[in-house]
Amino acid sequence: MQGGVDDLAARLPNGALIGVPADYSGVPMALTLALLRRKVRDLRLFCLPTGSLQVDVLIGAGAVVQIETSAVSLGEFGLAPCFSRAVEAGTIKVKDSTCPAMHAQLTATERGIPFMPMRGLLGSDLLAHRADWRVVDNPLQPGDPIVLVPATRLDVAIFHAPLADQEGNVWIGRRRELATLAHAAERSLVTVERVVGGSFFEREETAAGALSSLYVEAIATVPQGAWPLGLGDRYPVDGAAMRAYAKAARTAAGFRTWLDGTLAGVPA
Amino acid sequence: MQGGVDDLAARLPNGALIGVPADYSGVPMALTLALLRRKVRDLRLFCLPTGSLQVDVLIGAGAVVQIETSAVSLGEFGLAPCFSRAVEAGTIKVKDSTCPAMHAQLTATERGIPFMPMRGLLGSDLLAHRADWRVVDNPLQPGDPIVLVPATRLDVAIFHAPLADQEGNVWIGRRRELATLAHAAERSLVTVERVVGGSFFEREETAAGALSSLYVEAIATVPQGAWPLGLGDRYPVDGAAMRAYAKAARTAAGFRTWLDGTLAGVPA
Amino acid sequence: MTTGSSDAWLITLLARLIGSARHVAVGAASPLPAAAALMAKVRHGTRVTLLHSRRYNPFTDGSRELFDLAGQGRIDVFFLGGVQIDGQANVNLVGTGTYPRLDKRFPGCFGAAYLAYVVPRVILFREEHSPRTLVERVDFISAPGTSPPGVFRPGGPSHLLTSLALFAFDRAIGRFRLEARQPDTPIETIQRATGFAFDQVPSVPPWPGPTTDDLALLRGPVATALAESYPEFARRLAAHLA
Amino acid sequence: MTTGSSDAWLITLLARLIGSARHVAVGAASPLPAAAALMAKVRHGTRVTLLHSRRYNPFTDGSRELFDLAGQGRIDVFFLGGVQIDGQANVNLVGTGTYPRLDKRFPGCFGAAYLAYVVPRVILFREEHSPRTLVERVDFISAPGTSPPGVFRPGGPSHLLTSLALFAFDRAIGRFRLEARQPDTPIETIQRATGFAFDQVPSVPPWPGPTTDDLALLRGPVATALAESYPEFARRLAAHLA
Repeated sequence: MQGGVDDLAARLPNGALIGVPADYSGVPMALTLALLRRKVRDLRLFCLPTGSLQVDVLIGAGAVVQIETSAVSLGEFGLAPCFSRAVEAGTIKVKDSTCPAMHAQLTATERGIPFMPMRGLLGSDLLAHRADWRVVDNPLQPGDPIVLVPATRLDVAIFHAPLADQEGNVWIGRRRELATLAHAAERSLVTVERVVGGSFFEREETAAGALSSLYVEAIATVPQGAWPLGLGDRYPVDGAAMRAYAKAARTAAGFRTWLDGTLAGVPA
Repeated sequence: MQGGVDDLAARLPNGALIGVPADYSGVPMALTLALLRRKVRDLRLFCLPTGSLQVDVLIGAGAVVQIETSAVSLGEFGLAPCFSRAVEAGTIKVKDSTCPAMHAQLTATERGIPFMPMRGLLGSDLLAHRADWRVVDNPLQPGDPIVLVPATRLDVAIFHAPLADQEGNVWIGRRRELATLAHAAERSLVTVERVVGGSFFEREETAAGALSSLYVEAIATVPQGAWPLGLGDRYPVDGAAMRAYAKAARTAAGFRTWLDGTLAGVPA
Repeated sequence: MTTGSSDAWLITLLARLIGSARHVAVGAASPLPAAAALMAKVRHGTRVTLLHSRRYNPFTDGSRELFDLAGQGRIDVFFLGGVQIDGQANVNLVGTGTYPRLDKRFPGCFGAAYLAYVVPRVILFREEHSPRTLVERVDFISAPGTSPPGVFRPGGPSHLLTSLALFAFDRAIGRFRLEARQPDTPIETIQRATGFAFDQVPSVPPWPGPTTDDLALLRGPVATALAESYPEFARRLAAHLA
Repeated sequence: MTTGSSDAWLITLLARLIGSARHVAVGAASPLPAAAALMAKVRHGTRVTLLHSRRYNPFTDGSRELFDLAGQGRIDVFFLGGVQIDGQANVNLVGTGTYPRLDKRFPGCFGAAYLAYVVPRVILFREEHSPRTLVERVDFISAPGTSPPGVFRPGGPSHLLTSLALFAFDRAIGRFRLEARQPDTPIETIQRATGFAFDQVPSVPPWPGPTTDDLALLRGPVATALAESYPEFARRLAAHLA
């Protein structure tokens, strides 16, 4: 169940609907680069709930045909240039959403139900452009219109976490949205900073932040696996690297140069 | 915000709809006895998802007018005698349910939605006797009947946990159903084994098992506060005390003797 | 050492029903199903979740995670008992008499009204085999044995094991079929003790007993693993088989 | 030391809008609202949740807990920006041009299409005050300013603050009312810079500046608390006010 990051990348098929975390959750950047090394294509991305550098790079590399998200940005480093460019050129399909709808669609899958009701949304242009969302009259209190969003079952969830244990359990701490991601996915591929001995379930304190191995198909150890993004209290975002990316990716050619350099610099 | 268990009991009004945890979650037995000392009455109980000794004692004392639950039992110590007796005599109203519906009704409140869809239930006599559950045709896929259960907002949640910190955050570990209980309640009254210094939010490891003070109205420190029930890995159930209860409560008179003795033995 | 409906025999039969399932979950106060699940774990690597265990409990989203997991299709086998079970595999966990004013109230449905629909193979297990427990028609349907077409129901009852008989449940026709009998029990005894009509295979065979290998597993790794949740039972089992 | 639309002035104005709310939540990349919220915390004991902070973030159910909390009615004030804001308080966070083939794509709606409905007081804050940002009609409605009767909407926009003007939003009529102006900015300038029509109070007053007490709070406890999430900004603020 443990292998290298390229073994993990090999398990993710072209065309998959993949769930990816927000920039504060543990973004598997090393795995993302491994996917690009193996020239992954036709991905459909589902962001929980927003997309980060990872999404921008995958889109810039031409590996994405569709994205469902409440936003894509580089956070304090500005707009996501490849994402904006692709939308403006019409080369990817965007299913625009809002954060709680991204959560709710995975919750529905997590709970084994076909839809979740959701407040808000009525009268927004988001709703106007989503054929898969439905407005119904609240059956328990007629005269109360409410939106239903459908269950989304992911083919694969990918994320980066601080620790795994020897049983293959993953420590996610209070980043519980990663549990939702894993619960709603057929399979989960996870990178971690390191593997520790024993089992998180041996102590209640560590069990509280664990995700059971039953949801995890494979794990690879990649120190600094979220770089240049940060990882919780482990390491901060690499501002210089992010600024360099934001600048380079302003043009398609600049992005390509960045990508080639970055892939060349990563040990295969 | 910190007081004695009787201060906590004074905050819980007669007639309240109160949420109570299952026997494995941290049952506030000391607080329950304090409620009986102050002669609480007309309670409506909502069990997440099952009722334990606590429920049986409250019913035996005549403090309960209604209970919504998926079950009430003493676990390995047998049936809940006061509960069974009250149902057979028709002196309390029971809204019979099933575990995931108990969770779903609080989830709906937690998420700010008026109902949750739920699989199962169709064709059961549970459904036949629940006027507040509704069968609808799945609006996203007609020809698929599905049950909707309503949001339940609790007046008060009460539970017992291992620790609180000095900011009033409560450590619940992996007993996340206690978070659902607190989220779905207007107010939460919590007893803990002890209070520790600092804040659980200072370290990611302890933050992962914390419930924020924003949900907690008041806390009382009560060592062995779940006794004679157990508390996680802290202490086991007191089998002798449970067997004594199960035997005494076989009759109404026996229960009354047990209760009088127990209340007299508890420092007021 | 062990008789045809002793714990060791019943555990072994339950373990055969589990087969090489990926994931078995077992509720509280179910030492025999728990032992059978642990036997499958040792033999086939089956994942075992014992609800009231800390060691064999992977849940970190609170007690709803079991139901979520089942809803996701990640639990293959679950066990249910019943105050009453009828010939259509309807299960009653609520009580006897006319609801809501029951003659005899039992704890309640627990998760049955959900799990019996979504878990592919629900094994009904009730040791007492009598007209009181196996009835023509249950007084209260906690979970129906079958559902009409159109109802989302990927799962349901697959077998019923008692101390006297093993039945398979045919969901298409909604009837039990007697598949094996406790070796000392003639079919006529089973018929008299059963409150519902059932089909049967030709010349119903006695059920097989535990093999030497089964007994070794039970005495060894199964009893050891079981001790966390059922210390008394595990001790008795190991002693009995020593 | 500080001018009428400097950070210190805007923070103080935002803090007045927050008043003594019980609980304020502030999204990412919002240093001024975060500072205003922390000012309310120091002054009134307001609970402050900064989404991208670890210290000022009470969430242990993952990032959905903010939305849950808002749905439970436990958040009183939230801040929203906007690529465009129009005279009906419709907010656009998605982009300009004709959706989906936009001329200029921005990040997206984030939580706005939900929070703008359920948080009682949503304060719109956009420093740039120009016909480009304050438009007659947004190109894309991420969240509408008002909803028809019958739509569940306990919340919505209450105010709009820019570097030039403070508007109150009247939900009943769906219009902004100019309540105060940056002291050096005449009303005519505000009218020219605003792409939508609006009402105004009689003789629109200049807005008040920070008091000595406000400035002491900003330099001291607010800058200190802000440093975890916005170290650069906190340093600049404290230095500027020193």
